[in-house]
Amino acid sequence: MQLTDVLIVIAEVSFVLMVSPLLTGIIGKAKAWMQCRQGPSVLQPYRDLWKLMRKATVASREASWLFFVIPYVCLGAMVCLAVMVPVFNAGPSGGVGDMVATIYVLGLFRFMMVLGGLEGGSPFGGMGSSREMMISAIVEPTLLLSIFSVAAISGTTDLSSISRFFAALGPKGLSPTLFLASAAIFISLLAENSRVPFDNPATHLELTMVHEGMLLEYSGRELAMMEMASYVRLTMFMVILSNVFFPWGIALGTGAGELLVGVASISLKLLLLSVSVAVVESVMAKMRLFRLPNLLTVSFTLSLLAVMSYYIL
Amino acid sequence: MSPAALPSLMLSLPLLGAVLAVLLRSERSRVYSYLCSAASAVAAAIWSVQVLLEGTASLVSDAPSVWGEYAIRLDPLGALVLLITALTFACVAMYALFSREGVTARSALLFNCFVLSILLAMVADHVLLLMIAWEAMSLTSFLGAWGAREDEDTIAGWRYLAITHFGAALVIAALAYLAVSSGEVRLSEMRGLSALIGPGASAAVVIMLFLGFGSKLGLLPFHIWMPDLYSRSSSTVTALLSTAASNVAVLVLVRVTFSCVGVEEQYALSLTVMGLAALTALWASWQALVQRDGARVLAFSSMENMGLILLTMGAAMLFRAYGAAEPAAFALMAALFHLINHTVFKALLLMGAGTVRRAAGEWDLERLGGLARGLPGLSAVFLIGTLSVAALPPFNGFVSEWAMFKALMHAEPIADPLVRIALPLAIAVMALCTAIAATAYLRLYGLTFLGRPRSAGAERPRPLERSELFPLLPLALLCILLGVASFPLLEELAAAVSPLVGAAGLKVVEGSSINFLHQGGLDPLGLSALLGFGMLVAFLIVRATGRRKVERVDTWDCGTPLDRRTQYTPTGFAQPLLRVFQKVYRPQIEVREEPRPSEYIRAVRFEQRIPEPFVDHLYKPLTAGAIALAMRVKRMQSGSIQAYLTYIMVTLVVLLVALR
Amino acid sequence: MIEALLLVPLFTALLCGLARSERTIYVLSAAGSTVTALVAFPCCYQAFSGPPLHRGPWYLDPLSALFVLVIVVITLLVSVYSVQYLQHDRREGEVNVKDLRYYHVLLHLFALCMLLVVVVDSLGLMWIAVEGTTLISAFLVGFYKKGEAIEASWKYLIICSVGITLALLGIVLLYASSMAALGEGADTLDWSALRAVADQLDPALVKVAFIFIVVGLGTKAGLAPMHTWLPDAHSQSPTPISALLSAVLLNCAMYGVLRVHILAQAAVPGFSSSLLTFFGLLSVAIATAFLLTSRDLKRFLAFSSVEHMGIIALGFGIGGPLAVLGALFHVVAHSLTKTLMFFGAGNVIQRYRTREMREIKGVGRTMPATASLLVLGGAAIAGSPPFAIFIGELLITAGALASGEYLVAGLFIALMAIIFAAMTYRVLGMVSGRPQEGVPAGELGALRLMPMLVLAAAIIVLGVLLPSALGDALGSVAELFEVII
Amino acid sequence: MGQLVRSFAFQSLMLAAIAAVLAHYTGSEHIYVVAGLTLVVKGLVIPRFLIYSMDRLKVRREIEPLVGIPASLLISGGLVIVAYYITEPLISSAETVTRNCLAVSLAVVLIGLFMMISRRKAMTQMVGLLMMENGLFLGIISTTYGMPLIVEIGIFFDVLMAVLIMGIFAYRINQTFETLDTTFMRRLRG
Repeated sequence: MQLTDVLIVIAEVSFVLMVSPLLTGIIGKAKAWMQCRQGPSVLQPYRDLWKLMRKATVASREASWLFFVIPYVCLGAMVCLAVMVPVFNAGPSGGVGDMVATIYVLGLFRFMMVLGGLEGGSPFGGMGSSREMMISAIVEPTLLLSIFSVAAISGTTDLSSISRFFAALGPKGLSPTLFLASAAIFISLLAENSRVPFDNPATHLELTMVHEGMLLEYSGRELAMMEMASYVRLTMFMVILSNVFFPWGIALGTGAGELLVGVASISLKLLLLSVSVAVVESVMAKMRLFRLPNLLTVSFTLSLLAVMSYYIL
Repeated sequence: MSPAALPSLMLSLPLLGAVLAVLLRSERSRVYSYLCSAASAVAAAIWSVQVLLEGTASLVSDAPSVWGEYAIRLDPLGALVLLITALTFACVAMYALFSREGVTARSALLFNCFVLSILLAMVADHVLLLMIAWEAMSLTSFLGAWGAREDEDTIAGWRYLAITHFGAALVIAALAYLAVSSGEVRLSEMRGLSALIGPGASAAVVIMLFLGFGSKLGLLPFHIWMPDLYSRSSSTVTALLSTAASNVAVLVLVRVTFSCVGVEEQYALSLTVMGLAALTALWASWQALVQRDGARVLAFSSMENMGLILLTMGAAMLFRAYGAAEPAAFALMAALFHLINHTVFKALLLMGAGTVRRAAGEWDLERLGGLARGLPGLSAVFLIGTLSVAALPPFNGFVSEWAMFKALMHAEPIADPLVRIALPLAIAVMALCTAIAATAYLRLYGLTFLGRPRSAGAERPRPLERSELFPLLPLALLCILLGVASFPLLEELAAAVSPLVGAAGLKVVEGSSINFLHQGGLDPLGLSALLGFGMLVAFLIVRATGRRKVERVDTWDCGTPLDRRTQYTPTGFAQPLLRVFQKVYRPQIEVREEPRPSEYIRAVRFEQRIPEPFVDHLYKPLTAGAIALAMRVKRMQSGSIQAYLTYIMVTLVVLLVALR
Repeated sequence: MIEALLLVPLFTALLCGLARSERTIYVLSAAGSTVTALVAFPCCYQAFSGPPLHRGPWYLDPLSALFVLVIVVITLLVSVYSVQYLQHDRREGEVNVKDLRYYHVLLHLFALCMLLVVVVDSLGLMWIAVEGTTLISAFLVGFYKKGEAIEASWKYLIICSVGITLALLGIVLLYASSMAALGEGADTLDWSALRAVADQLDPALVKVAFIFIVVGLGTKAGLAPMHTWLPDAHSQSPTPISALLSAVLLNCAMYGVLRVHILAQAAVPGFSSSLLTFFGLLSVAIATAFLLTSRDLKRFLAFSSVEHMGIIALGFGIGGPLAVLGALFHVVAHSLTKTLMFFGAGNVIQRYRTREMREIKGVGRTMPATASLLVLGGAAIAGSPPFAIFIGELLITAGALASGEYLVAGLFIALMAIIFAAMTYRVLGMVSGRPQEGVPAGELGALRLMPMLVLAAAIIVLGVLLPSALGDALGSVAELFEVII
Repeated sequence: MGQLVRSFAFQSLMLAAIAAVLAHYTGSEHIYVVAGLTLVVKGLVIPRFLIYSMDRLKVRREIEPLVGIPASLLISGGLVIVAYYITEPLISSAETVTRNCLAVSLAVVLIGLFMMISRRKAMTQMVGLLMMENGLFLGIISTTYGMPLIVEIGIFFDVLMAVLIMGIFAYRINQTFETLDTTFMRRLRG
């Protein structure tokens, strides 16, 4: 692993860290426009983070030592994920862990966040945690199956190799398997990042909230870290989606030109994905909690179909 | 030093311990007796290391037996499992001593006997010796678990005894058949008997073995004894039962299936095994989610892990059947690696659970909570165990489960597309199990250690002595160690299992990462380093903003003061998934209107019972039928001497007429 | 030598009859049985190692030697155990000194008859001795002169006499079948002589003869469906006698069957063995049903005796080195284990004053030593390693598999599993829980635990190792069945 | 009841006669001894003993049997046929004199057993057993011209003892249950 690779990886990580709040901002802005509102500035997330970082921490009396460790773990896991996943360069970064491993890193994040929700023993925390676990219980198989289908096509689960494979294959690499899998992963993206129709990040209404409920006891810099971590998680999902299924334009070498193209392409894809998320959020309503499993099952079935279609067709 | 020294030491020390436990009645004698078993564990560990270095060791005792000479044998595969198991033994022995769970002469005696039988079963090469050790294991574990000798304990223990004995009967029949048909009494002498006894017979033998050993692993439908026994017996026994006993079972299963019988061309058999294992794992994870008693959660978690291991083994058989030696070897390696990891974290969790029970005097999740503040050390250690069993990086459970997933992803060598589908299905099942089980573990940890105490016992837990935590620490370290630096173990495992499936030396480690056939690798060390690095980054960023003071206030309560009732209960926590999988659980929910405390408040009583379909629809009808039949037969003993004489006459005449 | 073996019990009986005080009776009986054992061992050793001792009417070959050993050992333990058992009855005022004397006289005459059964050569004399055991033990069964006891002994007397009569007819036919071979007026019923010409016996007669004998002696050996007397007699007789009945007497009857089986195998290969297999399986199956349902402790153990007799018959029926060795081993193992169980039951019953297993709770709390021995014995009798009985059952299963009788093996294993469940359920149920009030705690005396300890040690040792002496002995016995081990 | 015993005595006398005839025919003298023993033991001693104990136990008449008289006659006839059917292949090997004796003896044994089954009183069961023994003896002397003498004597002795002991127990039964009807002794079951 040469110096350039290290530099590229660092660049990727910092890129992700920089961009993630922006994406959330963009989604908010896009939604506002579609609802003919002015909406907050796309930089609002940065401002929130900055404000939170400077505030003092108010913690529950019931909270234990774990409460203060969790934010670091979550943010750390996300940074680790940013390293594992190739962002704009399908370089050597994949060596650390393959696509299956990324699922587990996401799992670590979720596990810790849910434990945090249980700290303090507030009813909201418990509610958010239990609902989150219900969603994830079905999302995880979906993700793994989609990965399996992709791995079956490309013959590997190493992310950068997958990107290389599809990038080299170009548009003729598109197969029904791929579409089904990507659809499944898109739904899981909405579910995992607690967007409408699974969750409404905008409200603190207890009937609807999942993600906010878990963060309710956090404040100050801990809250900032958790929020940041969830921003990064959204970004990484988008990155995985785009780089695995439509990796065109990703830099295969380390030439400056390639890298620029890569950055541009990934930014474009991220923008598109955020807008599409915004579209989904504004055309759909939040679902009732116990109708969520149906949607999740749909995504699970999609991923299963993806695998089957590969073997049968 | 003679080659027989270590093994004989390993086997004789527990005997000595047992004798000490019987002879010396004093309190101190227990110390010596537990030290004996710990020492024998150390001897076992040294021996297995020696075997790993110098190759298979085999000893034949001249003690006369009914059937040839007894022989013990330790091959590298056994040595690897034995090594970890022995380390666990040492910790459990220490735990039994420090936790004062095993201070009675009876428990010390039984502990030593149990250890002896497990060690013997693990190294037994002689069929008869294996059977004896195996059954002695069930017997001693039952007696050890049968602590208070109340009637409920007896029923729980009796279920265990009866079911495992039924399993043992199957095992005995299968092994006896192998022995008589091959004319060999030593497992190591039996090689690829399927050629000799034909595919049908070998399939039958393998199925019998799976069911037989499965009865100890909790394979459906033999699992019904597990939860009750685990919740009723001391964690010393369950720690050994769920780790060491399972190891023996899987080890022997692997040896016999792949080496003694050999499973070429057994497609249907492999698929059957996979299906059974998958059902077991699913059922276990579902049940683990809704248990109120931590020990029961852990019981089902053992069942789930064993299900996953057997599932991977089944996949290995499938690969073998299609002649894909290397994927088979990889799958087998993954399964055994998970077995080893399971040993470590399950022992850790069970002993931690026992400690919690003693500290809080409660083990009903509905009455626990908030222990992390009272017992920070225990909560940290238990968290490590929980993360490992939930297969989260960077702990050992994660690595082995990753390997199992990877093992299931090699569908190419399988020709028949319909059979191929089995693998993605297996992956789906495994993923579902993992997710649900993770929820169950999270529920276990979160509602035990976090939140607000739900009972007085949890409010003020008895402070632990350092010695009580000490036995758990080595296991916690092992969890991390096997997670980040498992290459030597993996390479040894790969080398050990390759010959079983006829693969030339399997290569699993590439550079710094576990990588098989260049299909995407995992660098556990790098990954954990990255995690650490990420946390460091976060920490630095935060530090950069200068330190802020932390203010402690009440939990936000929307204005109504919270008490121990106003938080999510374990039942409530499991409710959403319960609703999702309602078809599986079929919970019997009863909501009763209670007298109103005031006319503004409605009081409602909510009761939920999760039925046990296997007990209600399988075991109860069976026993009832058997008893009814027996009652019919019983009428023949009517008490009338004339009737009795009639039996004689009829028998005589019928025989004479029929056989003249 | 053999005469001595027979005379010692006789004299013991006489002396017991003449003795005045309780003490002397106990001492005499214990001493007598000890001497018998001491006399027996060298004879048996000789028989095992060398050619059969054949002097006058006596004939001691390895098979008889094996049974002699069983008889003397069990009798010794029983006479030791009886001491404090009867003392307890004395304290309860159930028996007086006269009964005591009567008991010991009969006990030793009983032992004498059983020894006679196995050491005589002539099948006719053997028959007489068997009938003798019935007549003597009938009094022992009716020892407590209560209604049930008398009912039991009447049934025992009638059913067994009928069986024995049929057996005699069988012997007669056997004799008839030998006349052609031995020539007119050879005038001998000696087994050794018949064995010499076994292959020339008239097949048709031998068949019928064996049917009569297996039904007749099978009645006494407790093979279903002729076993009906057995639970009654076992449950009513004094517990040490129950032990003697089920551990030794049944074996003696089985011994007779085996003698004829050996001849029949030579004359009509396969006929007798298939009959034995049939009766064996039938006995095990029927015993299973009763083990699942019976509630009286001693009847429960009696049915387990039926089961084990069935297993032994099954083993000999299957034949082949493994199964025959297993059956022989099982004879020894069953005698030891069943005696242990009956001793334990005796302690429990005298302590709780009831035989209803549902009323016996918490033995673990009242009499811990007995309880642990009971649990061990229960596990052993249910056929779990590392106890002797398991070895026998395993070898028989292996033998069945080796001779390709998979159906038999499967049935056998299934029944064994059920029996294990039933057995452990009952025993554990008695040991666990809390005793109802009014049951005093504490053991009933060292002399009642000592024999049990000996037996427990023996079955564990036999379960793990096979002492080479016993191994050779069993081997030399097995040679009689034309199997070389 | 007494008639039953008398018929048994008569049967024994017949048996003794057959034995004598056989002894004369074969000229083997120890069958004479057997004949004598039969005459004495079974023809005189045992019937006497039975009558005596019946007087002591005040057993006059057999209450009606479990199986009615005509039915028992039919069954007995059937048993005879069965006996012939069974022994048919065996008789070929025997000699002319004893051609039917084996079948008859087997029939007597079976009928004796059936009598024990079909009657209630303890005494009747004893008599049934004795009848079985008679059948047995017929078998012995007819097929084998007598077993070794020692065995024969032993058997006689045993029979005598058996009868005595059964008498004792019958006495005890009568004391305990105030009846000799064995169908009342059904406390031990299951």
